[in-house]
Amino acid sequence: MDLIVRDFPDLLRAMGVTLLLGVVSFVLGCILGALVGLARISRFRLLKGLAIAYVSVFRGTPLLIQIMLVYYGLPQLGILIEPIPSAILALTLYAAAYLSENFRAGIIAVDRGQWEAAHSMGMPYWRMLRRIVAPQAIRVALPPIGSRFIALMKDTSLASAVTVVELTRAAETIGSSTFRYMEAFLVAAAAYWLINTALSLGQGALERRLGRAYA
Amino acid sequence: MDLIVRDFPDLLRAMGVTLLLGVVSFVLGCILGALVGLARISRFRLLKGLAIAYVSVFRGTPLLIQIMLVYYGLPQLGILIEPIPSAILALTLYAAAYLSENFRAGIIAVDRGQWEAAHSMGMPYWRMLRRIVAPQAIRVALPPIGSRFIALMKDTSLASAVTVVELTRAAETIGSSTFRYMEAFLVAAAAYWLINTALSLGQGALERRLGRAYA
Amino acid sequence: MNTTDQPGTPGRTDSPIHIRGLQKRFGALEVLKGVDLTVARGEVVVVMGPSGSGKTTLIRCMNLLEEPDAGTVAVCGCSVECGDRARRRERARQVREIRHRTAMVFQQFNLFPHLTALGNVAEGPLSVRRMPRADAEALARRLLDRVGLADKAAEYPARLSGGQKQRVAIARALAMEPEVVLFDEPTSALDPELHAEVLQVMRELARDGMTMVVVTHEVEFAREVSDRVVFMDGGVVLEEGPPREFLSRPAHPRAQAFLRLVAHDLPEEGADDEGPDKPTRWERAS
Amino acid sequence: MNTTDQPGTPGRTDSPIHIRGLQKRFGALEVLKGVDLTVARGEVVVVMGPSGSGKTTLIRCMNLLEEPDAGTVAVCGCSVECGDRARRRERARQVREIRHRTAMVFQQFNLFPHLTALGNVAEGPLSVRRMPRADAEALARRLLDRVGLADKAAEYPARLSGGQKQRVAIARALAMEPEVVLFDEPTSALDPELHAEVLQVMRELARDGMTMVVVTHEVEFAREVSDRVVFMDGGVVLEEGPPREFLSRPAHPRAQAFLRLVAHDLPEEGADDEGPDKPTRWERAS
Amino acid sequence: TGCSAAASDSTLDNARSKGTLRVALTQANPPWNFLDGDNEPVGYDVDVARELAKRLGIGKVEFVGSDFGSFIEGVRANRFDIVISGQTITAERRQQVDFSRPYEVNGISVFVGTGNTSITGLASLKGRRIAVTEGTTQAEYARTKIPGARIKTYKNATLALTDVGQGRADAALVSKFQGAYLADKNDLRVKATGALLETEVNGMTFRKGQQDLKGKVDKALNDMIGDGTLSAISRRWLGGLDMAAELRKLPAGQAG
Ligand SMILES: Nc1ncnc2c1ncn2[C@@H]1O[C@H](COP(=O)(O)OP(=O)(O)OP(=O)(O)O)[C@@H](O)[C@H]1O
Ligand SMILES: Nc1ncnc2c1ncn2[C@@H]1O[C@H](COP(=O)(O)OP(=O)(O)OP(=O)(O)O)[C@@H](O)[C@H]1O
Ligand SMILES: [Mg+2]
Ligand SMILES: [Mg+2]
Repeated sequence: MDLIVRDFPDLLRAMGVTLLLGVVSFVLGCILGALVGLARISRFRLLKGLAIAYVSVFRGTPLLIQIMLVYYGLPQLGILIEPIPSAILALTLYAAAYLSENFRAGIIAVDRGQWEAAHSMGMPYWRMLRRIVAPQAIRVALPPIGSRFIALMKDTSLASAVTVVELTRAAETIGSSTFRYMEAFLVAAAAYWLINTALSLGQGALERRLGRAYA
Repeated sequence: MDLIVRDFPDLLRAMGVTLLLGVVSFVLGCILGALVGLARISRFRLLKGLAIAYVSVFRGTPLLIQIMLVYYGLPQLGILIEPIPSAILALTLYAAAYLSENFRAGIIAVDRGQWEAAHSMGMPYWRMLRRIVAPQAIRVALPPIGSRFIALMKDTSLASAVTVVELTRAAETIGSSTFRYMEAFLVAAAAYWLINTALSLGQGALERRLGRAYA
Repeated sequence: MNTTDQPGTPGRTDSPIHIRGLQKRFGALEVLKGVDLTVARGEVVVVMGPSGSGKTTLIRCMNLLEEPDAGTVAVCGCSVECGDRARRRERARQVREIRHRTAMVFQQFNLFPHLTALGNVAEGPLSVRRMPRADAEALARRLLDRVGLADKAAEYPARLSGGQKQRVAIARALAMEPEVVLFDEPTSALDPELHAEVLQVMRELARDGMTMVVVTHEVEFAREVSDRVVFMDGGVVLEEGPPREFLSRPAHPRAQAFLRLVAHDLPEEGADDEGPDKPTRWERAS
Repeated sequence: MNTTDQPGTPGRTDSPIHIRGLQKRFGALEVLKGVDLTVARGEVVVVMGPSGSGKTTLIRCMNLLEEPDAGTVAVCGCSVECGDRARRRERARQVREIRHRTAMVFQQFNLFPHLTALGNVAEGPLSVRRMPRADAEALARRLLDRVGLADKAAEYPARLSGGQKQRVAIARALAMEPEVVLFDEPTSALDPELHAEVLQVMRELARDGMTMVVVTHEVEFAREVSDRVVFMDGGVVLEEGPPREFLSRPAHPRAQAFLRLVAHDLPEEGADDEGPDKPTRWERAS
Repeated sequence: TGCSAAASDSTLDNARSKGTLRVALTQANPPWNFLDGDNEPVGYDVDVARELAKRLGIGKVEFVGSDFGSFIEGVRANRFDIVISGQTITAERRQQVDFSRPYEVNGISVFVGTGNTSITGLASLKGRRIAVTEGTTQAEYARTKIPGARIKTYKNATLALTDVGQGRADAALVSKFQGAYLADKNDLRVKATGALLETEVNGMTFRKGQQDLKGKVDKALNDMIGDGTLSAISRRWLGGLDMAAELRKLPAGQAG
């Protein structure tokens, strides 16, 4: 384990990168996912069709390909993106496809009477979404969104394919320079596990908090 | 697109590998997952605890690390596994952790009266599981299991990290030798999308078939 | 609030609700087949009729929760010509105006479950009328007091009884300071012992001069509080008149049959008959 | 089937069911407080009693779906000393033996929804008795014919009425060729108009000499078909006797009160009273 | 700052004004370039890079860890200024990027497990499992020159040689120096066999059209060859080899 002590600062830095990737893509993915989810239930055929296609494509193809497409493929079109932004872009697009379905399910679960009560007050559409529909939808959508956050945290490991030195890449580098892959990967795995267990606990607490009004 | 024509045989072979990885790990993952799911609802504390720990660890850490741990880490313990078996092993362990939760939910959803009716006949435990509980549990578990199969099909792309030449690795190779990443990855993505769309359709048909008795 | 200074439709005078030739269909089903109805300022109109006769649809057309197919709906000075798809912008503005000037109380309350009683009542002032929070909450407290629920301000709807919920819903409606309040069977989702507290609040509201359209089968309420009873059947207004006259001597045979059912059951267990199975009974009787 | 040639418990003779000092608790709740009951071969015993008196628990102890805490349960020649945790192996063998020789019919039918009527009836012979498929299906067809459902062999439970479901469940029980059939309120989940068809099948079974223990409140059935009525209350057998005597002149006041409720309602709308709200009524009455 | 819209289009000017030269390398190809015990990049390429920066008048070198799969796109995308990681000069790559004059020559050896006697050279590689580093010229070489090769690609040579040592690949195509260094240092059970497959001439790469940079780099390299600096560096890392001498032996066409 002296290996770990020596490489601790590197691992810590890499863990920072992992958290950065996960948190930033999750936040952006939630925003994009909410928009796609709304488009998915929109009355406008075109918007709805686009949302369906988006979800089908981004959920139907591997994240690894999406990441590499962004990093290696886009420069062919003259779009050059740094490794970390590339990874964040791909992770965001991928997560948003899943999150949009969670948001959609949450919104659909809100009773029609809630929309009608808000409408009958003359509340504008966006304000109604924000103040009436969203708080109720989020409660239903929270468990699957939490699972997605955890999945996303693990998905950040694929950023290693485009030279981002996050936890997995760091473990790989340490492993291949010391020939102690086992220890290096186990330490990285433990770090992910801790992050995800903490997220699970946080999610549970949040669910209880949001459920308070309904007790 | 001449690129595609030239490399078509390679891509086809790679697609075969992808399908092989996905199908074999899915089948093995279902078997292991069912066992873990049963352990999870067992009365034996130890068995139950082990199942919970298994699920937590394999769901809480990235598949990429698990694959690399098997391929690069296990030789340190004298366990040397070829790339494709390594990938299948890791994919199976990973998928089983998720599938066990689906099976468990399916089993729990079977009415207690069904167990009692079978018990009252004096049906042995395993025969009851197979003939009475499983057919009903599977119906409930099918939608999430189908989603997991699709996720697994995409997860096979990570086998590229341990030198398996499946679709993603093939696309990367073609891309890096021709500098036409865009086309190569798009073709691979399309192949995954087709596989997954076919799986989705098959799942829908199967769900309808299993639902027949309940119509 | 009383800024009805827009160029009025001819012959409309000052009536806050003025409906002419209203038609509405759902697919093949013609639900409203040309309804005319005018409600004067301060008037309380009770709408009765068998299930499926279109009562709910009619009052939902008044604040355009349903989009009518044809006819004119003029509410609080805003006149909407229906079935005319052009001028979306203008139409949307008018619909918003109408909804600001009316308020609706629903059978299922439709309180916002994530907000406290106070939050529910303050929501309209805050997010539609854009009042400062302090003012909105002061208003909400006054209104909760008015419906007798000052002490429940901090409760979430899940912890209120049905009657308390409906009273909060009425307070929420009043918080919009509407010219008209529309009620759709406000007591029929309630256990019988809770009807009285809601009807009492409505009675006080009527006494204060509020213009009200109330779909209900509460015969006592209609008799004592309303100025006029409108009887609907099959998508038209079949008969209307002062409550005492209509309730004791309805002219139309179908109204007679309907009243026999509703009024007869009232003394012993009428409450039960406001439940969801009443319509079936009527259907059987007709 | 009648191989009761095991070394019998002293004093047990040939009675297929012989229970002594049966006790069962769920946590703090003592449900059975020492029940003795012997059922002779070919006898039909009806068990009655208010809700919560332990009837269901009693018959579930007979085939060890519930594990009793103390007492002796000797069923079809297998004797189980309860409360004795040792010798798991031996115990498991005995429990299996008892379950092979008895069959149970449940209030909620508990048909296997993924199997046709034929599949349901054939399941026991196939997977417990390990009959060849052809024989199992021939047997199943004969039994479906016996309960009047020969034409429904290929239907799934979802497409059968409640009465048909329960008749399939009885056929399924008979397919195990049991020495005893245990019924737990076999008609009380059914609409009243469907009771008769199930009771008719049970009547024929009794006539054919089957040993039966039936938890039911069907007073007519008890009077006409049963050999003995057992009245339970508070976890003990309070009274038992021939049906005609017990049903017309119960000795114990609680049995009198219970019968007033059950039997009284029978002529007019007794059916309704077999519904789930009956127990509550009894509780109120007692 | 996703897209790299620098103030000037001149890589050299930008590097000089920032005082930093961004150098990409694998950091996993000893002895050319790798991480030492303190996780600092070291090796032949690293020393050359530092010397080069000094001669270009740039105070600091920022080493960027990347891999062969990413070098070309990375330098085109201006993710770094220059790749100094033993890239072989090929016509295909020349279409994408510009090369400096050669600064190292390398020989590709076939490495096999220590117990392996059946593989003796190119001819006996037919149909075998060949380990290569992804994106290198050896990968392309194996694909085109070895019939029926089952190519296995790795992120770096260490991983490739390890697998050969463990028997999960039959042979690896790796730089002679690198293979020898790794085998020795890590007790990998591999050995070089047969003749050198080919001699590779390696250069540094940078974005196309950077004439000022190319001129300054080439001049600096020529100076380093002339004044013995390069020889000193190579002796230190490559077991006493004089790289300047090797470079002088190149035929005129390849000398750049
Ligand atoms: N959104 C809708 N889509 C289709 N049909 C509808 C819709 N809303 C109402 N209907 C139908 O229109 C008819 C009139 O409905 P409405 O709710 O106005 O009746 P009502 O008089 O309020 O009856 P009740 O006393 O049962 O509330 C009914 O047959 C109803 O099924
Ligand atoms: N598995 C269990 N866990 C805890 N309590 C139980 C359980 N099963 C039964 N009980 C309790 O034991 C008591 C007796 O139950 P039982 O079902 O035997 O009554 P019963 O006479 O069949 O009543 P009913 O006429 O309502 O079916 C009841 O209070 C019941 O709530
Ligand atoms: Mg209505
Ligand atoms: Mg019971």
